[in-house]
Amino acid sequence: MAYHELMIAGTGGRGVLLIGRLLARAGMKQYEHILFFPNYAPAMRGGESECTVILSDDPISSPVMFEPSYAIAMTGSAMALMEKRVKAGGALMIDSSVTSDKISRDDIEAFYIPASQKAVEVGGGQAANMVFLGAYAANTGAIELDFVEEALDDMLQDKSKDTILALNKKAFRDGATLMADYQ
Amino acid sequence: MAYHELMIAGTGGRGVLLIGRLLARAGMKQYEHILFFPNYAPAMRGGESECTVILSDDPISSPVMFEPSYAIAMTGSAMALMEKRVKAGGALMIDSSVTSDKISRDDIEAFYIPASQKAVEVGGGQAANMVFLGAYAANTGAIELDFVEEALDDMLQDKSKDTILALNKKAFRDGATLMADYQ
Amino acid sequence: MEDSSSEVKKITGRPKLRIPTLGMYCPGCHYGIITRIICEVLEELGIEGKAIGLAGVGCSFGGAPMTIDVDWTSCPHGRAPAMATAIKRIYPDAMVITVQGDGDLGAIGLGCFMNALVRGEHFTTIFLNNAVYGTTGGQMAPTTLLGMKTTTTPTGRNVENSGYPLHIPELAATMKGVAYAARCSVHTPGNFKKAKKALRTAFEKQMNGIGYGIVEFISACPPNWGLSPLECLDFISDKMLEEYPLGEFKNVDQIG
Amino acid sequence: MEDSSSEVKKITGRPKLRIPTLGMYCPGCHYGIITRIICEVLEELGIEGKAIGLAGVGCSFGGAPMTIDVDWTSCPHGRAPAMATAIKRIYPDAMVITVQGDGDLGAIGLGCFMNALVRGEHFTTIFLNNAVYGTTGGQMAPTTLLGMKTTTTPTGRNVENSGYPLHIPELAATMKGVAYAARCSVHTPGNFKKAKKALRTAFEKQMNGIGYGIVEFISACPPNWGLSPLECLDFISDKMLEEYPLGEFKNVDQIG
Amino acid sequence: MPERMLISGNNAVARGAIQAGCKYFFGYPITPQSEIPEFMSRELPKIGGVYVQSESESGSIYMVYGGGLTGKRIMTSTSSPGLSLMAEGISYLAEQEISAVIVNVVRMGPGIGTGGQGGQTDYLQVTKGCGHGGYHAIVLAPASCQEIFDLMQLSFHLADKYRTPVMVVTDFILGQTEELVELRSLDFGPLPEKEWALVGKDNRGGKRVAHVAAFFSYQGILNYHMKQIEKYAEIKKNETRHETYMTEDCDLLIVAYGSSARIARRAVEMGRARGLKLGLFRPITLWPFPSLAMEEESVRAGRVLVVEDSQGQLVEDVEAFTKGQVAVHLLGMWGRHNPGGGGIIHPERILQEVEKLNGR
Amino acid sequence: MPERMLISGNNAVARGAIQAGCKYFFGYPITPQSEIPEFMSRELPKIGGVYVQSESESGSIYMVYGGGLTGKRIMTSTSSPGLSLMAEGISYLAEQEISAVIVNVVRMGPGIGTGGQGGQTDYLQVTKGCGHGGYHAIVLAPASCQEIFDLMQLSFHLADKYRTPVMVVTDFILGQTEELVELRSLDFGPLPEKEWALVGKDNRGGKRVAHVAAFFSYQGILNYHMKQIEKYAEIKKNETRHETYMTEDCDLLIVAYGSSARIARRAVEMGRARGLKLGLFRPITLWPFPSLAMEEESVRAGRVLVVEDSQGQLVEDVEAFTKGQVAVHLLGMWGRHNPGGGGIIHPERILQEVEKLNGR
Amino acid sequence: MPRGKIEIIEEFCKGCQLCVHFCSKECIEISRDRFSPNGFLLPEFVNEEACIGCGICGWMCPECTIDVYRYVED
Amino acid sequence: MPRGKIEIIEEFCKGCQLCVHFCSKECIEISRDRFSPNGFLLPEFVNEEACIGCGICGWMCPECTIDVYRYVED
Ligand SMILES: Cc1ncc(C[n+]2csc(CCOP(=O)(O)OP(=O)(O)O)c2C)c(N)n1
Ligand SMILES: Cc1ncc(C[n+]2csc(CCOP(=O)(O)OP(=O)(O)O)c2C)c(N)n1
Ligand code: SF4
Ligand code: SF4
Ligand code: SF4
Ligand code: SF4
Repeated sequence: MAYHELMIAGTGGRGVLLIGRLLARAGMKQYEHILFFPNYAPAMRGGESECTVILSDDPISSPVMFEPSYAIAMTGSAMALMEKRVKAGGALMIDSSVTSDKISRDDIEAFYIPASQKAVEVGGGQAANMVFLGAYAANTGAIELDFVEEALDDMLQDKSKDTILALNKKAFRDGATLMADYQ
Repeated sequence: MAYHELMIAGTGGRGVLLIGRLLARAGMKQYEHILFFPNYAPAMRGGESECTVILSDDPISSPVMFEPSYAIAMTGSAMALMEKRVKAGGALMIDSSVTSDKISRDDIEAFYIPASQKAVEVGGGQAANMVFLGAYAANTGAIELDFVEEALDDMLQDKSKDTILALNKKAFRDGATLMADYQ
Repeated sequence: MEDSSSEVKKITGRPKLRIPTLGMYCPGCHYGIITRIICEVLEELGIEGKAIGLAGVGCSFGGAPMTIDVDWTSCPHGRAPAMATAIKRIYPDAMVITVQGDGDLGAIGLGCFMNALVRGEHFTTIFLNNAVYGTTGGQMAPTTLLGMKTTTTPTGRNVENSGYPLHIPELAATMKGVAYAARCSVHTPGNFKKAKKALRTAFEKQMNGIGYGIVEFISACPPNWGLSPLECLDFISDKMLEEYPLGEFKNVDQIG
Repeated sequence: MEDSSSEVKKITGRPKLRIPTLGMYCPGCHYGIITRIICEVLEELGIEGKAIGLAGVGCSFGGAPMTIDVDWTSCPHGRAPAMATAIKRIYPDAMVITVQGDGDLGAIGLGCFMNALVRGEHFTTIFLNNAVYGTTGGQMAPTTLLGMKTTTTPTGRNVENSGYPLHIPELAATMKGVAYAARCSVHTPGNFKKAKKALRTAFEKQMNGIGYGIVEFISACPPNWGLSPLECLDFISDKMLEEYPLGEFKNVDQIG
Repeated sequence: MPERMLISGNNAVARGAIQAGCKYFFGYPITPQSEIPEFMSRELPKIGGVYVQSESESGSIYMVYGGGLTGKRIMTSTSSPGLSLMAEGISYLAEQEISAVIVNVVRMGPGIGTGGQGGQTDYLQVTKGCGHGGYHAIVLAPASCQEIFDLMQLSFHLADKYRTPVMVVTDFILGQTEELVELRSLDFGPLPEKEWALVGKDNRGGKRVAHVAAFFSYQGILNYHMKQIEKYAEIKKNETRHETYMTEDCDLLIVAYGSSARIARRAVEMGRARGLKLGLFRPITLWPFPSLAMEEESVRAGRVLVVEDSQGQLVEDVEAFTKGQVAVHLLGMWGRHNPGGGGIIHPERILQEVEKLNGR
Repeated sequence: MPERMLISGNNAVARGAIQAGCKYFFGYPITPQSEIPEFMSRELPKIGGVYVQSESESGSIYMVYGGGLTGKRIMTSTSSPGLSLMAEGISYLAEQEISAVIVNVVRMGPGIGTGGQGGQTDYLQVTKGCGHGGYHAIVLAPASCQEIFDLMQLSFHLADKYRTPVMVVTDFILGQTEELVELRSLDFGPLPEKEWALVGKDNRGGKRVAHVAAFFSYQGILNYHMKQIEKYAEIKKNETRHETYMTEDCDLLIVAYGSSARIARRAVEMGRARGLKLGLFRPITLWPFPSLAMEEESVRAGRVLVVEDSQGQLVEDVEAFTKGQVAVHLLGMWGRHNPGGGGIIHPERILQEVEKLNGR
Repeated sequence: MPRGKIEIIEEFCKGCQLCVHFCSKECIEISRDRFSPNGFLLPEFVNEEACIGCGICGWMCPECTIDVYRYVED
Repeated sequence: MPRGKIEIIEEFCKGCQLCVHFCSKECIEISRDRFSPNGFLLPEFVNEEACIGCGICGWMCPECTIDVYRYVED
């Protein structure tokens, strides 16, 4: 039975929750059960922010998990945190343009993606999150790329300008490509 | 051991609590233990109002009693109420100038005192309560008349005009006399 | 002297809406007179059937509902404006009327009141100013006069400890959402008539969908002022009206 | 170009009282600029040692105490004035300062605030008007502009549902107990200077025992306005200042 | 077959209420429930309803009081500190027997607490009298977005049926979690007319109603309370609800409600996979509490582990209701994963505790 | 030998507080406790203290919060609905560990209640969390004017010793009753310095203090709660208080607090005179509750009769703490003498109940 | 000069004397010996001749317990 | 014309660009590739020649994270 779990961590305002929500929406097209749990920091803005996405064909009992099998860390501190939590045999994706640190565990896979850098090239520093999502999709095959773009349309169409939408899609696709030729 | 209990009932604003408090103050000069409990009606003014006074040489455990051995009823409704509660063998004092009703119980003594009328004669309709207190003191000997007048001075001296004070004392003494020649 | 059989015309008596029962107020309390005014104005405007009254905590808590024959609820202390807000929003055609004392509206309820004005609610407030907390035995109210002795200002209210007397209709008049704000009194037959007119105008602002209206009534509280009902009348003309001028502070046919 | 060894004089930098830590505010939030002003004025008046700050619930709840190096407490939502009252009454020589947002002071705290003014308390209030509830994600505040979209006015604030924007210093100016009431902004260097002067005057009213003072700061909230920090500057000059004129509404040396 | 939608628990609160015919919402923003007023401010005007943003939670509850008197279905939602500000109002609602629904999306308390974090620290407050006077309100504790949607509909029915305030208690986790919800409409049967509603005399054939405290006559008080005591007995008899999972053969009964019950359920699954005989007892009504059912299940299992994300509040009731017949253990908030992005009791942690109790 | 004075319970509250060195009072009028603010408004200015009449009970509690932060001894008093309005504030006091004394002269509730009448309907509220977050406050329940005067002094000591809000609970009967009180001054020993008090940096050698919620870091929350849990354990160990009367040989234990305990004591006297083996257990601290002592005494007696002027609140704890080992009976508010001037449970009525239990 | 008369429904009277005060014709006096059931001294309509039925005592009575009539001139 | 220079303490910078905006001499620009640890693009002091040390960028920086100096003429 198909099952994917992903934890995304970073600081508020960077779009951590947005891509989580996006992945969940896209997942509806492909899975029987979906769970999205955003766990953001207290009052303070720019604080730590993380979310969990579970895509599954079986019912999902707990909304929270201690050890995800896959995680994305959008900041240096998030990386330190997630390195401690990812299940052995799992994977961790890191923004190499905001931190040069490397993880020390060798029982999990690590992907160093210059997400922020790529986003700036695409034309919007804020789209780093989409780069990650693209990379994740490409790496795990957990979700059809088209489903994500459709979900993006549903979520943002009336909210934001087409340019923004296009930019996000490009960042997403580039993320996928980044992953494709990752070594 | 000396022990006296008195319950006074009437409507708010007629001075029910004042004479209870006064008797308690006076009692300090004559008894080891004193208890005064004013039980007045909810929010609404001019509602039912009653109080209990206990003068005793032994410690007093309960502040409330169901059946007083002596009661004063300053209104018609209070009379109806108190008739039900006075202990057999006890006494009930009634304002004959506000009600012409008589009680039906014969296992308690009843004193019909034209308190309000007397008060008006003395010059203040509001002093009916003092007439009652005088009558009670004279009837039971529970308290020295002088102690009551001293207590009255302590309580009212700086609060009210001498004329009021004098008027109250006169009402008190007249009440005592009323009782003396009561048949 | 004509024999009593000769024809007579009734000039006045108990208003139709004044429930025949012993009022809950103290002897000489002006709330009873204000009760009459409310009854008469409701009758004259023919709106008693649409009226929903809300009584604040104070002597009018039971006093108003028990004596005025329209729909009523009493309210938690100071909260009538919030309750009135909901009722008026749900039934825009109802005549929603709050009756609040100066402690109820001016102290604990000041925020609830001001926020209703900020939101621009469309009900009518009858504000009873007797310069004290009556029900609880005469403690200081925000409206207590400077120098006035109460059970919590034993040496008289002073600015250092308690600030200045609160002027509610003047304050209300500064708020954009308010259509009518006035102060009146009932301590003379002449003022009685003016008071009726003021209340009538306030009700009309609501009836015509113009906006919020408030009428303050200066009112005697004999037991807590420590004065006889008659002495209270002088206290009002000599002291209260000096601090609290009578009149209209706002009267517009279009808010904003 | 001279070699860097040549002598330099420091023009400005982090104020002494500004704790060297990452501020808790969003990028471009003016609260950071206002924080600087508070620090500088406290330093210039030399009163930081007597200062006791009270931060309302809002972005300054942690933001102010965590960045300004004087005694602080944060307060329950809207209640800073009551807490300040007690502190000032107990320590009349302390410099008691409340920092409150427009939801904190203008909505839930309006009653607490108004009652402090009625009592004529002697502290100073820094009132932050960003026209929204920032912390909770941009809901309507009493200060939200008419037509302004927020998360609880999705089609823009309108008078029917939410009344008119609340003008706090103007309101405060009508209260006898108030010595100083002004509105300023920090969206240009020129206004930055004026704002400092206003705050200084307000503090002096307390120092000299004259009375209560309040300074409103118009402040940008980029994430909740949905604008970039730079776009916010235009929004302030074009929209905010239209509804909220800058200036002093009261400045007296003797209350009453 | 009704539509399935991916919505958060907070969203399910609002949609469930509207499904139940609630058109009037009075509320104030507070994390982690602000999505509820935000949703209502968008949707209610579209269906001819009213959204009023109160000036505070006290404003909300008194608006609910006034709104309830009109006989319409009305509600508010808030989080812990906001609920405290409603204490007096809720007590009045109970006294005056006003039908109203109050949602508490609990945040970690006391004091300012933390909106952005889980916590179940209001059990005592919601079940034992956040207001004065010893009244009771029905308290429902759903554990999934679907159940939130369903119980919201039930809550309005119970409020009308018993003329009482009803509280629905969720928390940060349940409020923020998004799941697929079937937007089904539930029917709980007919209800009495509300002839007590304030609608103006004209709409009642000239007869007026006046809601004044019952408390002006002494007798009034006693009659009032005797009536309440009967009513509470009725509610206990009819409305006590709970759910069990794998309790038949369990030798350790986990008792938990709300989000903790969700997490505990996962722990039971994981434990069973390891051959541990775990079962779950989940109270759905916190008041009335399913005490008898819980006592039974506890005695059968022989051991109880209470899991609650708090200092230990539910556990007091569990001890009281099991009357010392079984050992009652507690995994409280110290079971949270800390430090880090968590502040949450994870299923893994519950299993650790079980292993400890099993002496392994 | 200190002066003996005939004063009411409300008066004893105020005099006891001043005796304890309290010079700052923040309060709002409400029957049946208005004599307390009235006395304070007269007396505090004479001793250089401050009386502030707040705009409401919420105003009072936040003033108490601010006042407590100065390190001075401060207090407020109110009655039931007023206490509800303090719910949020009290929760904050507990969170921020502010020393403060809150007196609740209970009035019959819920809702508006009746100021002019007895009632003990706030037991649940004062002991179980009138505010959010599951904090605890020490709750003292005196039963005579003398004990009120003495416990007021103790309350300030405990508030300082444990940095916690302390509640003193009386009611209409105790507040209004006037008895002879010995104005003695009690010494409970030394207390820690309050270096956390807000006095301005200058008065602390330039070092500042900042009281901001512990809750900005996740770890902060856990540390905070662990500390509280320890503190509560300490308080339970050291401060649990109760009184027994004629329990040695009793075959029926009456459990009651406050005014009901006074009335029950009279019933015990009258009963003993008739040869009935009655005893009285009176909790003096309602939190922490003297559960072990009560369990012991109950088991010894074999039967328990709870007397409380409410719908039955204390009885829930008595049942919980006696763990089903003995039969627990209740004489609640239905035992009141009604109709008439009463609304009071009289000693005679308690004896009737006893006779009934004895099957006579 | 119109002529009138009043009727005082005594059971609701609280003896506040406002009617006595506001009657410009001094038609009403407080009794020296008649009490209401609550012990208030009752007002009495002692001067019918002078009464002009102006209605003022009726309006100003807080208890709304005075009926005022005017004789119809014919 | 006075001359000045600034130092940006980058760890506290949130990339709001107010300094860039308020510098009338266009001395500050946002980098295209240098990020703060939280992923904000950093401002850079690119035009020292033009800087007059007016202090405005310093005052207007919400993070108080710019030190402004002026060269002392000798
Ligand atoms: C929450 C709460 N606080 C206090 C009280 C007690 N209380 C009853 S009436 C009242 C004051 C009323 O004064 P005001 O509003 O001036 O009305 P008045 O009695 O003078 O008519 C107070 C404080 C209450 N009932 N509820
Ligand atoms: C009693 C209570 N209600 C609601 C909240 C949630 N809350 C936190 S901040 C805030 C609004 C703050 O807005 P504002 O005062 O404008 O300050 P800003 O965040 O804009 O700086 C609210 C409603 C709370 N903490 N406590
Ligand atoms: S207390 Fe005052 S306000 Fe209340 S009824 Fe009596 S006179 Fe009227
Ligand atoms: S939310 Fe708005 S007010 Fe709060 S820190 Fe961010 S920008 Fe500033
Ligand atoms: S005015 Fe009315 S209440 Fe007062 S004395 Fe005259 S009749 Fe009686
Ligand atoms: S103003 Fe300050 S925070 Fe903003 S970009 Fe410039 S240096 Fe960074």
